[in-house]
Amino acid sequence: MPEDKKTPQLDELEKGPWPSFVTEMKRAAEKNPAASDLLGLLERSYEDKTGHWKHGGIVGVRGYGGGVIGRYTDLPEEFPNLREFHTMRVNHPSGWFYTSESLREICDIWEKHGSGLTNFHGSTGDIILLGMKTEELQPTFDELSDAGYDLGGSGSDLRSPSCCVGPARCEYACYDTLDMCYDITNEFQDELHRPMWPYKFKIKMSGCANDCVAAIARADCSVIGTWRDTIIIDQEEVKKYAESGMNIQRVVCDKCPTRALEYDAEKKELTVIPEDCSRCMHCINMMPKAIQPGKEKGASILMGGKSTIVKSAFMSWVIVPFMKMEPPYDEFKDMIRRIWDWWDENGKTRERLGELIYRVGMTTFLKEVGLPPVPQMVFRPRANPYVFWQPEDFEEHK
Amino acid sequence: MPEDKKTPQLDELEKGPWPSFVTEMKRAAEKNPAASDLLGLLERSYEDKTGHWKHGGIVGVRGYGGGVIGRYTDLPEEFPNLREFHTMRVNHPSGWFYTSESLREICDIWEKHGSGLTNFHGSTGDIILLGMKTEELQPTFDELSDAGYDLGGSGSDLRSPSCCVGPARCEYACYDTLDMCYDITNEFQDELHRPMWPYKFKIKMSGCANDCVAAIARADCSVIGTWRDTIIIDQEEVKKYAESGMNIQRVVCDKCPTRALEYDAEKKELTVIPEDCSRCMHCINMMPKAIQPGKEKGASILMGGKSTIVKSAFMSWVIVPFMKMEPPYDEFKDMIRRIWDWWDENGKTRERLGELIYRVGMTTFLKEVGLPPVPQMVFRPRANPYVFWQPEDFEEHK
Amino acid sequence: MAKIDIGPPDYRKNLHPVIIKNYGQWKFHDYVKPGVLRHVAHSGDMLYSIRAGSPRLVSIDFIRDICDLADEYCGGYLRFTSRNNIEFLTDDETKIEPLIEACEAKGLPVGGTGASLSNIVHTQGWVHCHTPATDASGIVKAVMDDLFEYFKRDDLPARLRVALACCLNMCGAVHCSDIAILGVHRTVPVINHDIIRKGTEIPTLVASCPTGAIRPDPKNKSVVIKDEKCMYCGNCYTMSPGMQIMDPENDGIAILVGGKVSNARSVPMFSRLVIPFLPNNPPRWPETVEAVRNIVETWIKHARKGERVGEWIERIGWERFFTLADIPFSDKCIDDYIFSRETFRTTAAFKY
Amino acid sequence: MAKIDIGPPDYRKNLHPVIIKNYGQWKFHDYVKPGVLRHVAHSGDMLYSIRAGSPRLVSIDFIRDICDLADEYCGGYLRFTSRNNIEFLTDDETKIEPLIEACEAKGLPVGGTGASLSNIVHTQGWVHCHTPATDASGIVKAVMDDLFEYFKRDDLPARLRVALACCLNMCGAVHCSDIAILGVHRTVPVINHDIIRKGTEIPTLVASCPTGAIRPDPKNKSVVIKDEKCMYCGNCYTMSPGMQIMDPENDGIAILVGGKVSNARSVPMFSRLVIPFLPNNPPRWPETVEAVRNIVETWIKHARKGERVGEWIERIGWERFFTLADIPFSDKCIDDYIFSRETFRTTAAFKY
Ligand code: SRM
Ligand code: SRM
Ligand code: SRM
Ligand code: SRM
Ligand code: SF4
Ligand code: SF4
Ligand code: SF4
Ligand code: SF4
Ligand code: SF4
Ligand code: SF4
Ligand code: SF4
Ligand code: SF4
Repeated sequence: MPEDKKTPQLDELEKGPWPSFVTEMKRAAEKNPAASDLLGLLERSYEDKTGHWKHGGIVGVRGYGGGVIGRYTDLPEEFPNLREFHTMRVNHPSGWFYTSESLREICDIWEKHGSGLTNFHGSTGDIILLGMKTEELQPTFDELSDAGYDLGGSGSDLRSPSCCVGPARCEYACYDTLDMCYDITNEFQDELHRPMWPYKFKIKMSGCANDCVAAIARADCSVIGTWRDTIIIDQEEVKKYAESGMNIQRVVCDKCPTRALEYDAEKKELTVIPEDCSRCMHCINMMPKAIQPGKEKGASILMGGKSTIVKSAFMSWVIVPFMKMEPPYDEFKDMIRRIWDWWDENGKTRERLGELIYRVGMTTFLKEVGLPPVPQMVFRPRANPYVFWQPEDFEEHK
Repeated sequence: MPEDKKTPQLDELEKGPWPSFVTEMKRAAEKNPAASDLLGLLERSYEDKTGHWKHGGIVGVRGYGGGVIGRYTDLPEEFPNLREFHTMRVNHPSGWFYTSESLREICDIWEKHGSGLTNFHGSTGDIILLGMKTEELQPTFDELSDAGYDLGGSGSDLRSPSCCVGPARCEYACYDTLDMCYDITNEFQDELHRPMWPYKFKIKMSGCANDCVAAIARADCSVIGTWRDTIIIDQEEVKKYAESGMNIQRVVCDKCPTRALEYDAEKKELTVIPEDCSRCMHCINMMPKAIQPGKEKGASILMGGKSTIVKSAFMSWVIVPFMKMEPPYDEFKDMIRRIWDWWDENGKTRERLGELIYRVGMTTFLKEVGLPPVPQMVFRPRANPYVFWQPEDFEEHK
Repeated sequence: MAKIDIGPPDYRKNLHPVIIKNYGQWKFHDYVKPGVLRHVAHSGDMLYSIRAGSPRLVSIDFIRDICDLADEYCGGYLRFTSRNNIEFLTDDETKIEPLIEACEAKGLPVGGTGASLSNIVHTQGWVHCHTPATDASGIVKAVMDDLFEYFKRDDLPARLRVALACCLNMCGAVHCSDIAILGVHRTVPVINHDIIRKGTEIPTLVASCPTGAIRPDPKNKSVVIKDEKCMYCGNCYTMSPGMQIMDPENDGIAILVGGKVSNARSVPMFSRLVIPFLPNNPPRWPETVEAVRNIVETWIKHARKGERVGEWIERIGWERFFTLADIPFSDKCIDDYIFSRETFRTTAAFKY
Repeated sequence: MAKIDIGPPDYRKNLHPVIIKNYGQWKFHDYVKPGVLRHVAHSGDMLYSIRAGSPRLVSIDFIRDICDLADEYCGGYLRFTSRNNIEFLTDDETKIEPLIEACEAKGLPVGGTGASLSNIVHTQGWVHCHTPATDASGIVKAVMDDLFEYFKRDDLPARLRVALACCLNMCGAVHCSDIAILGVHRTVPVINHDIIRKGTEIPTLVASCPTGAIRPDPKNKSVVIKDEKCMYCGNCYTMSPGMQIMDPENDGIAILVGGKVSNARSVPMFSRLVIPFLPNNPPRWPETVEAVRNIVETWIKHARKGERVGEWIERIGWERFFTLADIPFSDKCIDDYIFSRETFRTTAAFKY
């Protein structure tokens, strides 16, 4: 950006208590001409009320089909340093845990090759290296690879799986989200790096039903920790909560969605009706010292989540109510491979898994991928009688 | 039916405490050969596990396009008296009120011309005269007409409107269902008798939200009595209920869907939060002596109800939250005419109103029939951002 | 020539004098006993309604019988309800017991009021329709015989509304019933090309198929069906007799539960498919009778006072319903039609 | 040549020693103060997490700054959250206050835990994407500045999750947020036939339109749009640069509310459209800031303790929400897409 160019609108956004991305852009602009041009281009967008980026082209690094988002400005004359301004998606470590050392390594590489601007993190979970020339792609990758980093996904492939902080810090984790995320990401490197499917596919892992990575909304496959038996109540701790002034009836029991909890205010005792509890996490959230998940832990697998394009936003729905979730995660891997194969065979271009299942019907899906139908898959049965009968159904009845 | 023909399966159905239709068929069979054949044909169906009626043909009476269901057996050789066995739909009086005299008149006519079998009533509400020859149609109609009866609907026309017992007997009625039913049926004689629309259209009127004619499920237009102000609570009567041992908190307040009721057990006083009440009728049902509908009475108009063919069963949904419902019902008549015109113009063959609105969108419907959008029309707003903008929307914003 | 378009008879001429006097002036009602309602007017007048069951498919002799009863005990005033029961109307309390006796003597059970099982709304079946997958009156008789006590009692958890329709056209409007008995076809229509060539509008026929299973076959001047797309709704048969849908071997009954129409407490709800198929077993359809009884008894055992079948199930969850009622869950219960998505369980919170 | 497919770095190498020691052995957590979590292990060990807000779009200098902080107070250990906050991790209680001071000194606000407003999940906007209807970072900055106090307080009725996406692709996954700020186009794409002829697969383009508004135009080797069927989703533009969807005049923002993803108490819910359009007014988008604040304040005023925005609205009813929040109801809020039917109010019970 020419030295004298002013950014009065953006300057406005340096004011106020929330940390400013404009300040960050200016810091980068000091060292990097592309970042400097970006400031100017964004100011222009604020004037024009429109974006100034062209539809991306296909750029990448050797051996990979994705991981880079190509980007070119539509004002290359004015902002020559943005002629090429691609983004690289770098796969993050499970749970977004870093040491300062590891972060500095990335910064150093990025200082050398790119704009110096980043997103920590992208919405799918990757480290986003924002803005570089085509010629810098391969060298950047090479150095990242040497430093132990690899690319995330883009295009019609698996996207970087992500997971909640899980057992690293959270007492609620019902399986090792970090390990599973690491394990399956390594297992599915080919799927992650070489687009081959009808469309993108996302996997997110939450250690419990609080779903701190929003898996149910944001992933085609949502792995949500749970247990098969009953919550464990520590009556001593219940008493302490009661004595500390908590209105257990109102705060805990009355908000239990299944009314599975009974509180004896006199005895200060809390009991659960095991078959009524839907494992929603509410009571545990309210009294983490007194209530714990059951002992037989694992996860529910839900599928189909995605945002609004094309057939509306879908949330994932129950596909397997309970699965043990332990290394080497073979049951999960087998299942997801079966499902991918089926999707790959039946899906139209740019049809997400959820949309395909909706289009052909859950029953067909279950049959073809070999999963048993259970009532947990639906809130309620069908309200129409439009049943498809199969030849084998008639044999049964004979 | 040949004298010696046995009906062992049907005979089984003469046993047991519930009154038997077989007994009724036999009573008719004694006097009428077609009824006798019907016994035999039905026994045959019980043996074969299938119906023995052919697809109906078009038969009718002069001046009418509907009101008769043509019917012919597929076993005319064996059951010659069922060669023609048509049904006539006779429009019932509002609320299905009769005197023995009026009923006897129908019986006498029917004894002369038909099988002597009837349904009191058909599922839409008509008196069903079940089974007659083609040649008897006109004479039957003529005599019915002389006796003050007219035909109901069939085919793509208005069907006989029906209504609950309403003010004739029920303290809950928020408008005069019987009068309205009578009035609009007379108003829309042409629509009722001469099919001219894409498909059938049903109107049902319930005096309150208990909906004793199942209008919301069974009618394209469901008129459901309600009030605009607040329920009226008689505290003296509340006390009496309390003293009689009713657990008002549990039975009434805890089941109020909006938790709009507060009960003071000490004072035995019940109060309502007016803006929270959704006028569901529950508390009134529980304490008819103590609670009454408000004073500003009328009806909610809901539309779109129908059973499962083609696009699934629909329940009617709110189109007009509140309309005064008084003779001559002009507002209602104007509106329904506008809606019929729109449906007639836009509906495909055999497309019910609800299906058409679903297909083209509520917004389009509202705009084209001139009804204002209000949040009462929906449980909740759209979850997708797929809004259609209109030229006039842009002018507004300028 | 007879007059046309005279409209229905004027209901006002059929109203009991005490109704005319107190029209719109009723204060409250209560239950004298099962089958007997008392409505009290602001004037202090009272009206008694004695409700009796009817098979609906009745002879004129039956109608004359009830006219006799109405004449003898009610000054000739009576009505039918929206569920095809008969209601005798009188303002004379002393007539109640004699009338009940006379009804029962004629085989007319008195009951069906309040929290009871009322009459089963139903349809034509093999008696008069061309498309039934099952009979109507016969099953109703069998089920009502079996559940008879619940017509006479009014201490169920809530009212119990059973309906039957003999095919997917659902003339019994079973789609919002506590328990729905529905005749279902299960095989692809058998095409009679001659009939189609004779009188069928092919575009309309093609358009009638909800799933687009029917394709025109111009060469043959007829149509073809894509078997795997057909879900046997029979709508094409309604359009053309050339699409025979009835199949004695494979037709039968599906059971749906949990519907309601009143707005009291909870919003109206659709009935939902829990048993996809039971065979046609005339004359008494024992499998169907047993299935209905099982659901009713499970409900009575587990529901709280005031809970309709659907309200009870929504409280405990459908997954629990299948367990409690000991009904095996079938993939057929999972929706795969237009609005299926809304039925999928998009939460990790559920019961086992 | 560099190795490929090595996978992400091993997270275990980045874990704080106290985490390694107590991995999977945490007993409970509590809140030291807004922005500071304490996790207590069965061993008795403790881990403190100090959460600081980040603009997400940051320079490497920023990353180095926080590395310095981590080095000084936390032995170099830190992480990012699923909502792009920074968490400094230490087992040394005495470091908390100095760290907070150092953060604030650098302009990093500490907060966002418990019943607070956390960071706004967002997207690229005009900074890097080709299809935005609005900017991302700028609006986030404006809204967070305005609602700043709620990031620092944790006494809201419940947690408050705001998200922004700059177009209908919804990379910010706003569809299940308490409050969603969504960039929306409102005019039909402008077709550039040359571009389409050059590089677009026409059948794929035609298929991409959710409403079937695009028809092939074989003569022209391009496509035509049926204007009245287009609802401006921009999906065709994603498929082809020849379908320009950006329109500086008419692009802007829609507000959706009431979504959530956790399964606690209530099932996950979609956000729903309550304000169909607000103009793009950089640099501070005052209309949007005001609309969000209004919704937040109405919620704080009326919700019960523990109620997320959607739970509160579902309890009072959406019709009441429009009244309480003083938002005019627009026909644009009424669904007319595939699953619209489920949103229609099929009951006579509603509030005014
Ligand atoms: C006579 C009849 C109206 C008519 O014009 O024919 C009628 C009459 C009354 N209904 Fe009804 N209802 C009648 C069909 C219905 C229907 C329609 C149906 O069943 O197909 C419904 C909707 C059922 C549903 O939700 O599926 C219906 C739902 C109610 C309700 C709400 C029930 C509930 O869900 O809680 C009440 C309120 C109550 O029970 O206190 C009610 C109340 C009443 C009251 C108490 C009203 C009154 O004060 O007079 C009447 C006595 C009812 C009784 O049987 O105890 N009526 N009532 C109908 C009798 C049918 C029958 O023979 O059994
Ligand atoms: C007689 C009656 C059943 C009964 O036993 O009571 C009846 C009988 C028939 N109905 Fe019906 N419907 C009857 C009430 C209903 C109802 C209930 C209601 O009106 O409350 C419904 C469900 C509500 C609705 O309208 O959606 C109903 C939904 C249908 C349908 C499906 C319509 C749809 O849009 O889903 C058809 C098919 C058609 O119209 O082509 C149908 C068609 C038929 C036909 C005409 C068969 C046909 O496909 O041509 C039946 C003639 C039977 C016969 O030979 O006697 N009937 N039909 C009812 C009319 C009696 C009367 O006038 O009082
Ligand atoms: C750090 C983080 C996980 C991570 O791997 O990064 C996390 C961490 C915790 N979450 Fe979470 N949640 C995190 C994102 C989420 C999300 C996802 C999101 O916001 O996009 C959700 C779902 C939100 C939703 O429903 O829309 C989420 C829903 C919960 C809930 C259930 C909230 C509710 O609806 O009641 C709890 C339980 C609670 O609050 O007691 C919870 C509880 C917790 C606990 C208390 C768990 C524990 O014992 O450690 C953690 C401290 C939270 C706090 O902020 O007070 N966490 N949590 C995420 C912090 C994001 C941030 O910077 O603000
Ligand atoms: C960078 C990122 C936004 C961000 O600022 O963080 C992003 C940016 C883009 N997304 Fe996204 N998406 C990003 C996360 C998401 C998410 C959120 C998630 O993964 O949790 C979603 C919603 C969830 C989902 O997958 O449904 C998302 C749904 C889409 C869609 C719509 C997909 C759909 O099926 O509805 C598109 C359109 C497409 O794929 O053609 C899209 C397309 C795009 C493209 C590639 C634009 C395009 O049409 O080609 C954007 C490139 C912007 C640029 O130039 O930098 N992006 N995108 C996120 C990826 C960073 C990362 O790898 O960590
Ligand atoms: S999803 Fe559960 S296990 Fe994971 S961080 Fe959140 S609360 Fe903990
Ligand atoms: S986990 Fe949820 S459903 Fe189970 S007892 Fe606790 S609050 Fe109730
Ligand atoms: S709908 Fe209401 S007014 Fe009509 S009979 Fe039933 S309870 Fe009475
Ligand atoms: S009518 Fe219904 S919503 Fe209103 S106060 Fe009574 S029970 Fe509550
Ligand atoms: S439900 Fe079907 S078979 Fe029964 S009467 Fe109606 S159209 Fe005929
Ligand atoms: S029975 Fe129904 S689904 Fe099958 S071909 Fe006929 S109309 Fe189509
Ligand atoms: S939401 Fe749309 S405009 Fe924003 S980054 Fe994603 S694809 Fe680009
Ligand atoms: S913007 Fe969306 S609706 Fe409009 S033509 Fe393009 S794809 Fe179709």
